[in-house]
Amino acid sequence: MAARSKVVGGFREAVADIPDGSTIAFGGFAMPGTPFNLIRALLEQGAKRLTLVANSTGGAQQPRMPDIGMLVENGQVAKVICAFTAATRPTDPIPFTKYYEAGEVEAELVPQGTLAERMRAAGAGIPAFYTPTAVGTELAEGRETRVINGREYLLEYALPLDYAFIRAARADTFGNLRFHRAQRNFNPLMATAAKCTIVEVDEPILPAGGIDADDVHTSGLFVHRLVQVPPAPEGIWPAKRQERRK
Amino acid sequence: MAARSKVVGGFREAVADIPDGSTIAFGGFAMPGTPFNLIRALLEQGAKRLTLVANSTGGAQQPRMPDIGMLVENGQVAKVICAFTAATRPTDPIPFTKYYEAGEVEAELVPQGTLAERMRAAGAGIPAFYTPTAVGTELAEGRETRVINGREYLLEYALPLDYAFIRAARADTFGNLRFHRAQRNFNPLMATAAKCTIVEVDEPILPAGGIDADDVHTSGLFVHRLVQVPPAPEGIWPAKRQERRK
Amino acid sequence: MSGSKGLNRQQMADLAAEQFQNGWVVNLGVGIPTMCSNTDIGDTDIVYHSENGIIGYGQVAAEGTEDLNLVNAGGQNVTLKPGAAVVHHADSFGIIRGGHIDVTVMGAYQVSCGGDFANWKLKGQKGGGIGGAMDLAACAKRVFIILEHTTRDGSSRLMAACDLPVTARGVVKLVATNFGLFEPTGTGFLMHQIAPGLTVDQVRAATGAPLSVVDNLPVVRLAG
Amino acid sequence: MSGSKGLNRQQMADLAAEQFQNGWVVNLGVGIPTMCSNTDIGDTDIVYHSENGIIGYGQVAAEGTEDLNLVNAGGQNVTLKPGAAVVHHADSFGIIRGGHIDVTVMGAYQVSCGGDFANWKLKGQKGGGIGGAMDLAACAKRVFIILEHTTRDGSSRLMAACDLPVTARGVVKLVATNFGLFEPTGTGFLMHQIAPGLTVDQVRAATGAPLSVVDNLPVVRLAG
Repeated sequence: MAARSKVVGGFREAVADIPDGSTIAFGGFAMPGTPFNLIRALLEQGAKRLTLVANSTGGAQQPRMPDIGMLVENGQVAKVICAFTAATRPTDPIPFTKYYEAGEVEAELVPQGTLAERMRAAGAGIPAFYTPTAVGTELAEGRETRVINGREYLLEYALPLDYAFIRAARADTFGNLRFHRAQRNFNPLMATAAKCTIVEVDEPILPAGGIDADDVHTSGLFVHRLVQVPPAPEGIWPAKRQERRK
Repeated sequence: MAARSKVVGGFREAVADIPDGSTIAFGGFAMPGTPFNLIRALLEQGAKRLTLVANSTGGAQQPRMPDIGMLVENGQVAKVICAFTAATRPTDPIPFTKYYEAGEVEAELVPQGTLAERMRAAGAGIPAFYTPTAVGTELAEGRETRVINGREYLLEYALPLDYAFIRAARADTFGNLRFHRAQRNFNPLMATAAKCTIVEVDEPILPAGGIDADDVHTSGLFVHRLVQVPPAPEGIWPAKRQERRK
Repeated sequence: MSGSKGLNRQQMADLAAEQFQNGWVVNLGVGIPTMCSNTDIGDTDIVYHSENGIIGYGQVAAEGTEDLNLVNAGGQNVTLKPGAAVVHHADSFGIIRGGHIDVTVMGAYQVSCGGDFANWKLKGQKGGGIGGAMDLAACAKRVFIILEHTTRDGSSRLMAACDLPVTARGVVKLVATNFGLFEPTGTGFLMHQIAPGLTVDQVRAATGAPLSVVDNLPVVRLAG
Repeated sequence: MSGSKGLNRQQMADLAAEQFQNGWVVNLGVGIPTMCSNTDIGDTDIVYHSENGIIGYGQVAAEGTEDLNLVNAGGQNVTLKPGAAVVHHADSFGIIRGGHIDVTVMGAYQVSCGGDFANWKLKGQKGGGIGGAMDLAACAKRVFIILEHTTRDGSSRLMAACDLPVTARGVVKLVATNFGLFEPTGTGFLMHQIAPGLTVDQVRAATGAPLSVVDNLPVVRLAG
């Protein structure tokens, strides 16, 4: 295990071979765990007709950081699978909404827990499962449900990925990862569901075994490429959020 | 969160209120993570008509440690849900087999991964899921299957528990747990699936916060009672396995 | 916020938070519900859960001490209480779907006397913002809703039936508004507390479903 | 073990292990398969996975250095390689079901030329011992089987069809026996290597399905 290192030289190299039409998931919930640097590299790389998977499309926060809404604005995206096509508060519009409403991009709106579980299922070889979430709502209209022990459940399918872009605090060369606090969010799940997981890492990458076996959050089995984030301004780091003006 | 301590005085007290007819899961895979002390306490407590859930019924190893086969021998068990009613190697018989073959106890034989996933599902509010495991075998006869993307899958249901008995290396008073190495096995899953999780703990129990938030393996949300294992011979600890004589 | 009569935002949050019981695991939605964690509920022992996998967060971090990798569901930089733990999103929603959340407190556009509520999609909107609301609504042991009693144009948000797409059906246990505390009964709303300075008739006139009232109706006691 | 002709147990394990490719994630079943980790396969880089959640275990621990809380699927006290990680059982079987295991090597009672195999239940037995075998068999990218070519009474374990209850159907890619290395072809077995001192006719006579042979059939090279 020690022999292979998954460290690649930079973000450009890490995303160079991503073909048009790929399905790519982006970790992160608000700023923590968001692969800002990989998003920027993908904007430059230019792959098209992408399907993106993420909690939200971004752009609700100030300062605006690289987000997948920018990939939409850049004409690279066919479809987004996410839990928000519009903001929680109508007073805080997000940039994606107008592209979606204009029909320039497709979207599949999925409840956040179902989105997480569909990726967990893909990684864990579960092709479909039942959930109580969204039963009785517009999202369940015309879809298959089943009553189990007297309660109605909705059938949901696994969501497999070609690529996962995630961010971690620490890694070893085998690709074992640790996340700091809320960095974890979707990131471990996306790694299990993807054919190729690319990780931007906050700290200098350790030799294999630099993380104790009991302390690994994501096994290197699920990780394919590692890039260390350089200091700002070359690398992009979470910034302090500013409140929006009302 | 800091106010509540879940530490109870001893194993007898920890299992005193378990009623007849309960469904109880027992962590452990071989010796690591097996709640030997809680098993012994339940043997003394004497609850009857129990349904037990575990990977195996034990007794294949020398020296024989407290195992759930002893609960069967003690007349406390109606049914066992497990991955082995007989040993892997017919040359290494396990004590449970003869009670099962004599019809003194029921058993439901479940593939190990399905057993784990059924408990994970119960804890995670998934009432049922599909798996490729056991398709085309005797275990699938007469059961519901479904073809998804051209492959046949078996429908499996969640397995909720009344109690989980598990063992951990470290705990804080809120019930956050860490497992050492192969102690982990089924234990975190069983904790999520049970109404009441009882943990025997190797090390002195720490104040709340004694385990960093990023290092917790099982959240105290899932833990209800903690007992520290006393030193041997009063407490029971994993022993070095002896090879069976052939 | 429209200078309406009755309680202010923090007082509405207090009204909900005072119902929390010792040992509960509580999930707070974005907006006013977040303010429940500011309410003084004495030594009631609460575990705050956030859907991004934080179990046991505490106050918003003081200026200058923020960990930029530690946020609650609203994106605020929070602190951790002793005994906190972090899990990933599938485990976090396992906690939610598995019924381990004692109460979720959410904002909404509308709530019905049958316990339905709507908070993810405006009328005529394409798509919307669901986030974790449908999972929480369907699976928490209790759903509390906090909302303004009426819209800006004066129509009631407490209705016989929601006319916006619902988030979940039949799940709301309590509703805190600027006018008081209400329980959906299936056929109407039962008022448990009334805001100071309002009459039952005023509240009834502003409510879109039959309103009943508990005996000796208490007036909301304001903190401080 | 019955003084049979051909390879001994370690040599059978070697025959399977020599097929491992660089970077593979390998799961070894109880018994002879465990011995694959003793095979010298040069600098081929293998990650051994054990269904109790150990990713990257190494040699059996030396006498006196055992960690009693660290075992492989066979209950042996093993060591960890640098880069190892521990996960719980649901995640471990997520790795298996999710197709992240490149090969699982298992013992069996019988294997058919259609790639079925049987290893969990004896004839007429009530119940059996499944463990993780059905998950591994159904979901690993490849299944290799190691077994004695014949039973004690001389009947073949390589059959046209299994007559014991199967563990999975159509999944076996390679079979290592004391007589050589075989591939189920659907209609028979294709012999890739033959054990020293045996003739093709002897092997054919001991095989319960049509046997074909690769051109210039290699003789198994014994280590050391």
